[in-house]
Amino acid sequence: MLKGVITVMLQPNVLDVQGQAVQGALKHLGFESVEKVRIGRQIEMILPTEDREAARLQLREMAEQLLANPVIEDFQIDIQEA
Amino acid sequence: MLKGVITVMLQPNVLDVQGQAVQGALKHLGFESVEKVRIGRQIEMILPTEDREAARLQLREMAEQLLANPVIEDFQIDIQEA
Amino acid sequence: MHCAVLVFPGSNCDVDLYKAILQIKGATAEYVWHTDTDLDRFDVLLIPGGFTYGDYLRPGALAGVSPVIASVKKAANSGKLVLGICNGFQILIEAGLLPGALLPNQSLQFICDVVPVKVVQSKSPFTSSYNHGDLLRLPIAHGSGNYYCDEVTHQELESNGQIAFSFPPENNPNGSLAGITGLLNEQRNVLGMMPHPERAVKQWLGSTDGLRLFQSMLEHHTA
Amino acid sequence: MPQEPSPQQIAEQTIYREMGLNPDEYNRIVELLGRQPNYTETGIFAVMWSEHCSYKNSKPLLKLFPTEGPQVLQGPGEGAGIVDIGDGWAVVFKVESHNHPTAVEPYQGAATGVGGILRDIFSMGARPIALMNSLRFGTLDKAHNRYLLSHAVSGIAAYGNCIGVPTVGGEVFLETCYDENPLVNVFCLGIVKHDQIQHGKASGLGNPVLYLGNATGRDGIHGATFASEELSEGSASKRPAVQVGDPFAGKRLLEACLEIYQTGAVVSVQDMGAAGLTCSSTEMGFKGQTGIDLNLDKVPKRAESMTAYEIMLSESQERMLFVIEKGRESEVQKICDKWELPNAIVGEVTNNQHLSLFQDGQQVANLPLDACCELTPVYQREAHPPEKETLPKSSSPEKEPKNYLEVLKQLLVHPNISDKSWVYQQYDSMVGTRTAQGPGGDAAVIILEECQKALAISMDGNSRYVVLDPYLGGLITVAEAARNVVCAGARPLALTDGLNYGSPEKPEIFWQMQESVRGMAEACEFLSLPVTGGNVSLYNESRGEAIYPTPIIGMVGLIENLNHITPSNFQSLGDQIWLLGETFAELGGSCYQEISSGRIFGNAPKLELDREKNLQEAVLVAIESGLVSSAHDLSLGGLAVALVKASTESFTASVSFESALRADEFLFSESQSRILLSIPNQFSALLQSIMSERKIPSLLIGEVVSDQFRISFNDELLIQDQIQSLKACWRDGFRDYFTKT
Ligand SMILES: Nc1ncnc2c1ncn2[C@@H]1O[C@H](COP(=O)(O)OP(=O)(O)O)[C@@H](O)[C@H]1O
Ligand SMILES: [Mg+2]
Repeated sequence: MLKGVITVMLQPNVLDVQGQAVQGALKHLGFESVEKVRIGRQIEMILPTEDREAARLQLREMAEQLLANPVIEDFQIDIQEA
Repeated sequence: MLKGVITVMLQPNVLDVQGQAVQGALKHLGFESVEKVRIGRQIEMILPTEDREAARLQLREMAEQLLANPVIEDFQIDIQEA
Repeated sequence: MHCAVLVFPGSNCDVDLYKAILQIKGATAEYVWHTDTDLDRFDVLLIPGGFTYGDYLRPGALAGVSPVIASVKKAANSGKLVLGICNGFQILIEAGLLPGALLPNQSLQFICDVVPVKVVQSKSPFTSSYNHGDLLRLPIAHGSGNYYCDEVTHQELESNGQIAFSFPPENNPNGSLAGITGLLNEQRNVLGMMPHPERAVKQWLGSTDGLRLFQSMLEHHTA
Repeated sequence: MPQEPSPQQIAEQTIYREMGLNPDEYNRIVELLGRQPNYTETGIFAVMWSEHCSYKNSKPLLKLFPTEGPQVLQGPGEGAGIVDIGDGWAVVFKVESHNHPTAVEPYQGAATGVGGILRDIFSMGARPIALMNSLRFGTLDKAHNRYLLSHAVSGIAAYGNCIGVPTVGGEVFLETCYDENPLVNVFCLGIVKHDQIQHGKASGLGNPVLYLGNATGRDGIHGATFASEELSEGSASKRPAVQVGDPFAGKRLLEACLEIYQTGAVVSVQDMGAAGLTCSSTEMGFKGQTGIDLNLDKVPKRAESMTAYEIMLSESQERMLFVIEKGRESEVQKICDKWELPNAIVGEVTNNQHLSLFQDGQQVANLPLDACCELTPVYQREAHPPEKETLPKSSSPEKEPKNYLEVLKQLLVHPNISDKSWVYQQYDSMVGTRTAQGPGGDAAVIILEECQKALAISMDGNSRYVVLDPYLGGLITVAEAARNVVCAGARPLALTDGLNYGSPEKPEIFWQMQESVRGMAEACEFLSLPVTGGNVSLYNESRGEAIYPTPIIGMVGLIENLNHITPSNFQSLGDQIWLLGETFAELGGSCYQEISSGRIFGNAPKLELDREKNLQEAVLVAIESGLVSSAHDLSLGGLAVALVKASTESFTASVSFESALRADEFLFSESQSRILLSIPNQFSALLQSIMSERKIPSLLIGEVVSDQFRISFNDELLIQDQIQSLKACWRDGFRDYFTKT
């Protein structure tokens, strides 16, 4: 069994309103030096296979078809032992 | 400069309503073998320091004070070269 | 004009839309459950607002990959009218029937209000009963209605006349690019919009400005 | 996995205490059972005998409320009360509190409160059509209070918006006494045809018990007992008690239930709220005078190896329990599957008056239902008034203010008076297209096209008056709620209440409860308003300090003719403005007292029930005769504030008064039984005769003008300003705390 992790982040040129708000709040809390806060999603799942290549392919398809929105988001795939 | 990454996931015993719905949709799309889908947040930021230990400490404080909700969430910290 | 009101798990403006359609003489409506993929008997497809699949992942994303959407795409390609309101707009965008993306509101809060909305394109099957520049009063109620697209797409939308509605610059409640809040496809038979015309169909609801949108569709159909 | 303590260990090590039972209660349980209960059984008793389920501290007081009337189809006892509105239709409504969960996790705490009250309504067969909420938080200068409030509001919004039931009104009041112990009371109203009303009486030997909804996890275990305990530092360690709301499942559950009712196969239904499977199964069996066997192996579960105790006490959200007619299982389960909801037959109806639980082929609990539901302890707590402080003789400040415009502005920006649109714009108040008046007026107005009528609903409570004088405060709470729906043109029909207090074990607190309930009950009796249900939340204390006694009313009024719907804002230039009722120098507990003295003291404003009743009747007659353009209740901040609130950007007031009172007393007094009307000129004589017939003091005080707001007092111009600038103060006072900090 493998654990697939897909990390979805907004593309660099898309304004990250949420990231901005969090950055403001962090500065307010005294973390003044923090810059470029960006917020994304992490999707984890268990895949009942040992074949890492097959898993990677599947995860890529899932990301492209559903988990990331190609208009505004990029994604990264990571595979670990479950 | 360092890049701090905080990954916030729901605690394992807390119902992940998003994960459930996404798992359903993935199965509909033909990814039938997928299990235990969980969805979390990833927060990235740039810290203007080279001191990894100081950065880790700061990130932990940020997570505890704002970025994660200790009542229902756990977090993980990762530090990379920016 | 026989209209399908598509119902997904989590749709919640389906009844409002259905009732609004029945106010138009000459229009009939029928609810269609999302697993029903045979849409041939309908002249018009309506995707109501709500929180399909709880808006989990991204608003409209999970509904955007559901089986009925393939039939909606086919119908759209064949020239049938397709209207998505609010969550329906989000679904059309996620399904790729309209360009761009709908991001969280700039305030990061859900906004419910009645706001001025400008008619930018009156030459379409949905907007022909309005005049270019009309300022309508329409309800909005959404958390992710902040329209975004890249510069190139924006240019295309402008030059093709695909922008149907916009918020006036001094009153842009959600931060949408150029105030865009209603969008046509190139053929102008698909419209997505964040404001709720179906909530502006009775005097006591505060506005009747939404009625003319449905009337336009009827006129287009009977023409 | 650790072993559960044995019955003997539970007794010897007084483990029942951790569950919230005291030794007397435990001994009584042993006596009722004739043996020591096992762990699961002890847990079941602990929740069934908690205040939340048994009302053991409040039962004697709740008896004071009138609960009957020709309009009442269902009084207290079921999920929610039901009131007839004619033409075969009825309304179902109730208040529920989620105070303690909100203190621990404001977003989920408030969201699950909304989910819970919705299930209470649709478990009666009704479709929910409106939500309201009443919020009490600490003052906004503290960041933690802003955090709690903003997250609670987001949680309420998230649930209500997603499930598609409009939130049409509510109230927010900020006071230091709620700092660590915020109150979230939510109200829901639904409509149902008489012949579709459902109930929770399990009957029919052998009928199957159907579980429907999200799978059971280890959520909220201890929830019901937790709600009945004082918040302490230790509360943080009980944090697994937090449940997560799933409005998407809630929406599917709602639609599935309504579709299942249509089959006619439902014998009984109850939602799984506090104490989940325990409360729903025991109550259904008890009310039906039957019995229930449950096979816990069949319960859909989210977590592995759950114990019987955990399954029975879980408070996982979005679950319902049905008894259906034998033989119709597949018909009903097909609907459950359509809505993609977990469902299973988990047991059957018996006739042994017991709840029996089975797991792995063994009986793991067997309890007589009457012991769980009826033979619960009842406490007659000791009550006595607190010692009186010595107070200044007068409730008015010593000196009159120099600049009245400044005082008025201070009041308008005060977060308790200022515009709450920052809150309610986050709520979808229009979905369902029934909302004729949403948040922003005295009461919300909902149109029922199915019978060409409308409802006016309002939530109200002013704990300042109650803390100063619990009895009087109780009277005022009911009277003001009724007055609010009257202003919208409705005849008050019935009400539900949310009673929020500190620990009943303290005599001063129990005295507050007793006196305020007595006041409310008396007002209900006098105004012929039955109480059809409500909620009690006790132990609202932190660090030993109780909140102000905070009874909240959810009032429902009926508008038979849609033409009588009346707005609270001025409608046309030149309309006359009338002040009905009498103004006294009553500043005790007022907002003006707070800003001028920094605290509240003295007497609450007095209330005479017969005057109140006459006033409400007179205003209704005026409205129903078509005389009234707008009607606005006078409340916080008194007359001057009401005049600004009744104004719009284009219509405002130019008024003048003569009075023997000091100007500040007259303008800012919070005297009760007063209403501001605007009417077209030509109706002046008619209005006067309606008022004098009922001996209502009525005063023509000025007219609706544009632009300049003006108040003259004894021939002196006291206040003059652009209405736009006053409105701006009012609009920003509350909002600024969230957008500028
Ligand atoms: N928590 C809330 N939820 C929804 N609406 C609210 C809430 N708080 C206040 N409102 C709305 O704001 C309006 C003003 O409320 P309030 O300040 O009590 O004024 P009034 O004294 O005129 O009733 C009311 O219509 C009420 O419904
Ligand atoms: Mg009020």
